Amino acid sequence: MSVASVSVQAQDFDPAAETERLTAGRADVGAVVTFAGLCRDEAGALEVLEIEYYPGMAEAEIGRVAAEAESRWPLLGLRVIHRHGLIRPGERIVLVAAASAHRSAAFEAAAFLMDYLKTRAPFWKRERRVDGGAGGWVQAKDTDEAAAGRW
Amino acid sequence: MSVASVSVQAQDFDPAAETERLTAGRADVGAVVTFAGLCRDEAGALEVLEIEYYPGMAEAEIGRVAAEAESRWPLLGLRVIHRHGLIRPGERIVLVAAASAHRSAAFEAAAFLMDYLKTRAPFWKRERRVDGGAGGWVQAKDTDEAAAGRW
Amino acid sequence: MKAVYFAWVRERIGKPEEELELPPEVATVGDMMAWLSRRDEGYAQAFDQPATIRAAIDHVHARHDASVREAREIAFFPPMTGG
Amino acid sequence: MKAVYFAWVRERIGKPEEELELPPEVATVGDMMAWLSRRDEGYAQAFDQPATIRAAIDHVHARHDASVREAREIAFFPPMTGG
Repeated sequence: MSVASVSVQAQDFDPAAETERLTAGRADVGAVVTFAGLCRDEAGALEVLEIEYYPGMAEAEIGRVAAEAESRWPLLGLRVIHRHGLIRPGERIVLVAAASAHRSAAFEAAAFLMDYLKTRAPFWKRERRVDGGAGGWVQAKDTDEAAAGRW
Repeated sequence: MSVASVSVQAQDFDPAAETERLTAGRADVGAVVTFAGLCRDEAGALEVLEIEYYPGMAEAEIGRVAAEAESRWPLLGLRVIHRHGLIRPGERIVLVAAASAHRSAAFEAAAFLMDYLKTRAPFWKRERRVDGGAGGWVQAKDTDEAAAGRW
Repeated sequence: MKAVYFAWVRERIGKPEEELELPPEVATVGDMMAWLSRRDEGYAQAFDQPATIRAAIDHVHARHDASVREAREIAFFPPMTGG
Repeated sequence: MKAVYFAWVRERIGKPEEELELPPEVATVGDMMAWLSRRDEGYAQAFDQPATIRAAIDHVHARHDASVREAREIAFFPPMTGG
């Protein structure tokens, strides 16, 4: 049975509550690794980030990546949340929390999830600049492809 | 200037508040990786874990490991907490939270810190068993030495 | 079948989705991009560097040589930038 | 100088710390372990597998060939199991 839970949503989330839920009422979890991805202000230049996504596929694709993580590492819990819509500097964009008996599984699964989210989950970021400049669509980075390639 | 903060303490801590503190009032952080190490109940066999430590050296050694992490990765914040004393199943033992602009630095620094804490920080765990059995001192694992050796 | 477009592919084409009847000679994702890019200037711009465009068939990533014959929904979009 | 002991090294020796006057022939951490293990059965047990014992001089990890001449505090303990 899958231990993964995936949400794609506009609203913010509470990383503490999400992480807590992975360990509540159990004592077989020895390690929880939580990744929070935040919106940077690009040295004051960014007004807001617009995140477009593919409804239906986004949830399905993250679910497939989560299932792959579960097949590779002995996870006791896995939570993934990705936001869409308007996100301001300092706000949270993405959460991955992985729970396992020993630390290496949680660390590796969380890093794997993030590398795969970056390159496989159908989300696209557009920047709106403080100076009114177009900013435009964020370009995909070769380093993200390389990071995903290592798994 | 160091961005690291290290505590060795008997009392519990609040991972959410500690993580929050790394990002409060700033928008240059793009990634926060938080590791929480918890006390497992060993399938119901463990009553309580006793953690002995070397006062003075524990803080100093974690500080040296934190400084090495800062020299290797461009960190914007780093928080390490290690508890000592009596810890019951399900309770938190250790926290490492690393903040950076991009995710790889935060992931790698947090994993590095944990591998080094395991093999270099002067703490010793002893198990007290539910059945009254000695349990005794936890043995160091070769896999932990190997994990530290990869850095 | 339904075609859906995202990000700057959507902007260049000028609509988020449409119903299409594919001619019999359009067998693959790659064929479909070539066929679409002959429709008008917007489509041509959207697909002017076909190698950069990603596709999905029924919510699953698909290579350019994947068959479109059984597809209910085909999506075209730039490389993803989530996470 | 002060010697401090932790975990089962402390238990076998039977005390957490003590003040010691090292004889001149004790130059290194390794010498000191050999010298201590001749004191009584508890010390002998604590150091019966010297290769497994870790040491620190003034709060810094020290190898067995490190000099103890300038040390103010020397610690002996089993491999660490924190984290």
